[in-house]
Amino acid sequence: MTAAPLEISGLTAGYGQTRVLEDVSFVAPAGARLAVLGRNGVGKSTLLATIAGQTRCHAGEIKLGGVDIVGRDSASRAWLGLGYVPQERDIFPSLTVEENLLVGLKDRQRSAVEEAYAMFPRLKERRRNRGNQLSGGEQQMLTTARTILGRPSVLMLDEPLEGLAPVICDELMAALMRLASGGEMTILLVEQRIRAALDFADQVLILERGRIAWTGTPAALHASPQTVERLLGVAAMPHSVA
Amino acid sequence: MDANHPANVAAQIARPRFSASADWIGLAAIFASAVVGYLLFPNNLALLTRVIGIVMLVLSVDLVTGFCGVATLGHAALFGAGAYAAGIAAAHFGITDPIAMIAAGAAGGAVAGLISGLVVLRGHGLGQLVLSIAIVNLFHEAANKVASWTGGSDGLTDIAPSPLFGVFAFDLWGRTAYVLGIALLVIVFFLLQRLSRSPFGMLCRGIRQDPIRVAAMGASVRKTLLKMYIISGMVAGVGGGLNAISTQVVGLDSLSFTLSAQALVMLVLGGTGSLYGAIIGTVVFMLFEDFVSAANPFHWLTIMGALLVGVVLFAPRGIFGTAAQLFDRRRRR
Amino acid sequence: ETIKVGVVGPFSGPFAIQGKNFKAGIDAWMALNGAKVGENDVEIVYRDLPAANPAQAKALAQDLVVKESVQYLAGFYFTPDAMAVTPLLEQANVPMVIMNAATSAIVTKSPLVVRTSFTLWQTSVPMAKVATARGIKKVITVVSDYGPGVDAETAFATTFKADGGEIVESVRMPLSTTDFSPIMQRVKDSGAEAVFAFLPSGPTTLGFLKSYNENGLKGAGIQFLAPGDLTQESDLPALGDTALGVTTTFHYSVAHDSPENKKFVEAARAAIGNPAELSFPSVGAYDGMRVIYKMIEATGGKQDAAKAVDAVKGMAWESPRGPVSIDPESRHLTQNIYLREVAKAADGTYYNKEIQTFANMADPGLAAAK
Amino acid sequence: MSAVFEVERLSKAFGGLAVTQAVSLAMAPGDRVALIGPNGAGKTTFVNLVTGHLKPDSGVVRLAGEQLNGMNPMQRVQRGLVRSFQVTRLFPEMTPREHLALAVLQRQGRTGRLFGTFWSMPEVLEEIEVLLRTLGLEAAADRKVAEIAYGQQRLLEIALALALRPKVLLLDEPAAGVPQSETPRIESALAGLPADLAVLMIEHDMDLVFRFAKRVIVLAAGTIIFDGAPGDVTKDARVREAYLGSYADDRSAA
Amino acid sequence: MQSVLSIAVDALAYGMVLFVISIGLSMTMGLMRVVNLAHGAFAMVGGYLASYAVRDLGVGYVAAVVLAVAGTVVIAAPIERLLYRRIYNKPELIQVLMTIGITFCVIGIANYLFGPTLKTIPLPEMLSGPVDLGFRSIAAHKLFAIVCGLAVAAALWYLVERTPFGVKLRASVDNAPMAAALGVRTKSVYAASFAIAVGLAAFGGIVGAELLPIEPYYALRYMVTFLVVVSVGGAGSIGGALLACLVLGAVDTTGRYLVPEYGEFFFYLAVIAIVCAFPRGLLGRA
Ligand SMILES: Nc1ncnc2c1ncn2[C@@H]1O[C@H](COP(=O)(O)OP(=O)(O)OP(=O)(O)O)[C@@H](O)[C@H]1O
Ligand SMILES: Nc1ncnc2c1ncn2[C@@H]1O[C@H](COP(=O)(O)OP(=O)(O)OP(=O)(O)O)[C@@H](O)[C@H]1O
Ligand SMILES: [Mg+2]
Ligand SMILES: [Mg+2]
Repeated sequence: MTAAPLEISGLTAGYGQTRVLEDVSFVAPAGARLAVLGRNGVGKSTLLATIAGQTRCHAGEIKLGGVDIVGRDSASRAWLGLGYVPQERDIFPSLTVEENLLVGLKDRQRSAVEEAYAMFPRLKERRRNRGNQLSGGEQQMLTTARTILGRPSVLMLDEPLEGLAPVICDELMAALMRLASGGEMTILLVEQRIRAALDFADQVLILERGRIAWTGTPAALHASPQTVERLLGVAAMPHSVA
Repeated sequence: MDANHPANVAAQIARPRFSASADWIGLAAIFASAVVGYLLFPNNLALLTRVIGIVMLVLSVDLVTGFCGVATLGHAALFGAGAYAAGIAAAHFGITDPIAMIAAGAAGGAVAGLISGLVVLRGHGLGQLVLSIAIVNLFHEAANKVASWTGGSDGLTDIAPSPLFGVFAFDLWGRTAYVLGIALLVIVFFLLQRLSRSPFGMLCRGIRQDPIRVAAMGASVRKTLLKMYIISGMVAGVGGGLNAISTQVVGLDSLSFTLSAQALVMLVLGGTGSLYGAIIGTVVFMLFEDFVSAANPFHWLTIMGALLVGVVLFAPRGIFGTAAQLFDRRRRR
Repeated sequence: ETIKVGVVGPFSGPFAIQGKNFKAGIDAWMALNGAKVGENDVEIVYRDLPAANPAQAKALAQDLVVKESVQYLAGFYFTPDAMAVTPLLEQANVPMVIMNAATSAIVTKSPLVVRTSFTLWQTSVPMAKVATARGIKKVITVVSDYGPGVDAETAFATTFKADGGEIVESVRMPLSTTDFSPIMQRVKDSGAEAVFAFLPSGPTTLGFLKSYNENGLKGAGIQFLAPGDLTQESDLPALGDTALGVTTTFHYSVAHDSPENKKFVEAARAAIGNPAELSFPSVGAYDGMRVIYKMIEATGGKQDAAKAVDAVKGMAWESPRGPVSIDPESRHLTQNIYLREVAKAADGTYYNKEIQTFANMADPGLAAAK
Repeated sequence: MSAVFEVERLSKAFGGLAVTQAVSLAMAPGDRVALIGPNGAGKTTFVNLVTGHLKPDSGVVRLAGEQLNGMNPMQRVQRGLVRSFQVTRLFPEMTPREHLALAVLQRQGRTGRLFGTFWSMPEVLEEIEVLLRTLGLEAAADRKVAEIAYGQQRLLEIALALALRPKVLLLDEPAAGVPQSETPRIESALAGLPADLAVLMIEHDMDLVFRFAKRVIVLAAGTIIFDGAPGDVTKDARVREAYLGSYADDRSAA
Repeated sequence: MQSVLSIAVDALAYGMVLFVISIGLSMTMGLMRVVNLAHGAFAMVGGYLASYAVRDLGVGYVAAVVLAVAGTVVIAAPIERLLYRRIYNKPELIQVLMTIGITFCVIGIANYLFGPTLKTIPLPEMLSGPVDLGFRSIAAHKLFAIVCGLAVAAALWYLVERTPFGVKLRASVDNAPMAAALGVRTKSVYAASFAIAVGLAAFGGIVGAELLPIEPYYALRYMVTFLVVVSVGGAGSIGGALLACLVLGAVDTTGRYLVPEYGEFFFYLAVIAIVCAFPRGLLGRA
């Protein structure tokens, strides 16, 4: 059997002396759609950043397609198939939209940027604008599209819906769903909009003060409002359309 | 209800890390090192007095660079203006009372600070740096041109300060100048400590971190910085005045780009944004320079360079900044 | 007993070559005359002052006097540095021997100052005489805009005008000038027959002389007159053919033909290491040491500045540069000034060939100041 | 109706792109307006034009009858027009308490003082405390902003705006990045705003918009395509197509 | 009229020499965001190597230029690896401290190895004579500098704006962690562009040696001028640097011709005027 795209075990990480993540372990099988939820500041972003190699990992193992990547730098992790969309809209402000996309291509043909334009037509209109001239939502589209262009096997998104218009949210979630359902891509989604996240995910992981406090399916979570109340602090689960 | 009474609220909030006692400890430390310097190196007082003068310059750079984030390679303009103001007062107007000369220096520095500020604050980032270079070079040229007032490149001589309080003469051993310098330093330091805690100081630190945010709070970035520039000019001017008194000559070098650059290097060496950093950086740089250049007058520059590189590698926040960080870390454990 | 002599000069920095020459001159003297005067050992304490910085000069001098207990101060390449130290001398009871700083007024600042170098008046005035003698009527002066440059300009212009010449224009250029083409253009447009120039020796002289050639001034027959700083021996290898034929007036050429100089050059070249680096500050230092030795001898090693200075007033000797004497009144050196021309020696090196002598020049600058 | 805030035919183009096209609106004290619209519709640009961070090509902005054109952002803030930023702009090395102290002191015109500290000003400390409590920032009050979670930074951003006690408050996506569990805090903070304050909020979180706004303005491609009651906005075909998408269905279904 | 033309020619030549030397600095400061005060030191190293190659090894001029540029890059590579790599993305003032330290060391070493005297780079026959322009003659090496300047400008522009390498470089500078997360090997990109910048410095040092002669203090003496030119143009902008060099060259040359005693004043007043009018430099990136 081939190794799972992403396997985390005993991960402990943080900033300087302070520990943010404690002993986090989980496995994401191929084509999985994993939603990571949790209250403000529990370490969701830190989890993704550590996997991406941007925050120091104190202990534990991160395996990407069976390869331990803890000692590697971010660039090699990217070439091994990891894609990361950070929370803070890290576009390249002085590059044009098109150049921003080119950076994400890795060694793909230049013409592949059309895929990004197909996903977000808005970007095509603004292709010659510099990153810092984009609206907040356009920047969000750009970061997401740029990473997807690199065809990662594991795609991690940190609040990709922030600042996007509802229509665009729908389209983005649909596009992500398509990517995952092909089985080529495993998606790890951190999202504040619980409903959107649950509609999308096939597995849910809830963090509480740096530890995994709950795992299960969206359906199981729907069935347990007290878990939601306790771990996510949302009184009533907004109901799903699905 | 009672808990919400202003006085009670204030009492409930833990005061921050700093406290008045730390300030006093700092002042006492300066005073103590001054006494130690006097006792250990009674024959080096001229050098030590010069160090004090430059400390004022570096403190003044710290005010605009460390606190406000305005990079400058032209701060000697303020220092030199102070030195020339004090020197000209003595040489051309017969104002030889040392205290009056210091006052003239502070005033000269403040005016130069105002002029520099008006120009430098029009730029951003690198532009600022270049404007400051332009200013100091213009000052330098101007001083060179009006040789009848400044002595041009031969230097302004005939500065003969009268005894301090009519009693203590400025002699060969430089004791009077040293004591005067220490007294001035302690006063200036005390005032600057206050300043850095004050609402104004806080606003300045805010400007360094994000001027747009400061403007969005309704505060005027330009006015604030200009005010700081004037204060900074006074501090540098006091240093320049002290220098004029203790050496009794003012040369064009006191208005030079080189001195400006050195001052910045000393500041970064010690650690920006902290008054202690400015003092430590200057003292370390100048004493080290004096030591190695006496030990090997021919090749000391290489050693000096290695020191700077070493500091960046091993103490990237400057000597004081890094020490403070280590201390902080240890205490937190 | 050991008698210490404190020497302040530029031993690092852009002027390090001049400091090196100080040291070579001193070393040469000690090599030829020993490190002992009578019973007393002489020890030199060097202090580096890379650029003009009076405050630091004073701090260094104080440090030398108070901590190192030197009995003599010497060296001083730049005028402001020397000026800053003069107020100390009396109280410190220390004479000061100036080995280079070239502004006339220094000796008036304290009776304890003796100079064994030269002044710009001394070297520039003869050039005006040369110009008049060559039948030149119109001269443009081009000098660096700082003390020595202004001195050179004034000295030349005063003398030249007194002799009936005309200064068509006086150009002062910033010290930082690197591109001299526009200045040469101006010289050309001025209609002068000759240009009198002064720049501090160093990197810019190369560009200046090159511009003079490249802009066709040489070709147009505009003569080039300058004090010897422009063709300092240490710059000649770099100047190369550019400088060939340039005439300057100066107090010392390394190629001066005398047994005294041969002896000196040999010793000084050994001291400096690279023979091409030897030039005029070394001779000021060498003669300065002679004066200091005489002072030590006269005081028997006791610290007595006034007596020491008195002892050398009127002192005369054969220096490597030629016969010299110390003027008892001004304590400045009376010496020969030579008109020289840059020539190429048989071995391919360049040197300043002396072609005319102005004997026994005192400092005209002091006279002019009165 | 006396408008505290009026915008008349405000226009701005970047190169060839007309981002704001003759936008006019008026707000009365106490208004609660949401400005929504597709990404890139020109909402942030509109705020920037109003606050003086961008210079309009034409048009007039008035605050309490006073024309603001030509004033810089600082002067506008001093007159009571305060904004929050879409991407947080804070002082990374200062604590939330210091941020608020600065804002409060600035409002009181005391930031020019060279001596004394806010720690010895009980009334300032108390005001800060109240603000911190309102937004649930007490725990983070004395940590450097660089070290607190993004969501808390967003809350501080709002607290700062409140500390200036504005007449008109412009909030650019105040809830973006704030977890749903925390949005009630923002809502309660907004609900607790002085009744005479006029608030314009840009937000993509429709739940928040509908709970907060008494009036919704929809901007698309630089022009206002809808201005009316929240109840009507989901019924507008253009708005549904350009912006709301499935949300409108949800809501009508609910 | 004659002299106006003549001044114009001088101004152009001077400006282009400045440009050739400064453009590498514009690249490090604007694109790599490193305030590299050691730029002059590398230019000087290039000059020394070229001088050594021509005078002591007897190599031809062109070969010497190639050797010297390559040699400087080789010398700089370990410095980049050990020292510069620690200061990318650090605060500017830290960069200033480090690069001034490096400059001091280079000066000290050059002084020790080559002595404090001037070093010239003998020009080949073709470049050493004057060239007649009709209304006046100009030194051939100045024309050469003009040509070199234009060639460098064009090549660099193409590299930065039109090639994938340029995009990666600019991305790494804007946001290194993010670029790395997208698979850009930022360290290699930085090393390569640093090598290019150093090579340009060395090349400029050699080509400009006629105007700015090589000696140990070269490294500091002209640094201010380079810094001014780069900032007035707008760091990182090739066109800006070119424009700045031409404008400042013209101001400087004209001032020096008309009112030499106030030459400095005009130069710095022009700098102040330009920076006040264009706070981010003539063509600066925001
Ligand atoms: N650079 C940093 N240095 C120190 N501490 C940090 C840093 N960044 C984050 N933290 C701390 O780490 C903890 C987790 O932060 P993280 O950003 O991972 O939370 P999060 O779950 O993503 O929260 P949010 O929902 O607000 O985005 C927080 O308590 C935060 O204060
Ligand atoms: N300086 C600029 N130069 C050129 N175009 C710009 C500039 N600033 C903004 N734009 C463009 O103007 C349009 C409007 O931007 P704005 O930021 O106002 O959008 P927005 O409505 O706030 O969108 P979002 O909801 O995504 O934040 C965008 O398409 C943007 O690319
Ligand atoms: Mg997060
Ligand atoms: Mg927006």
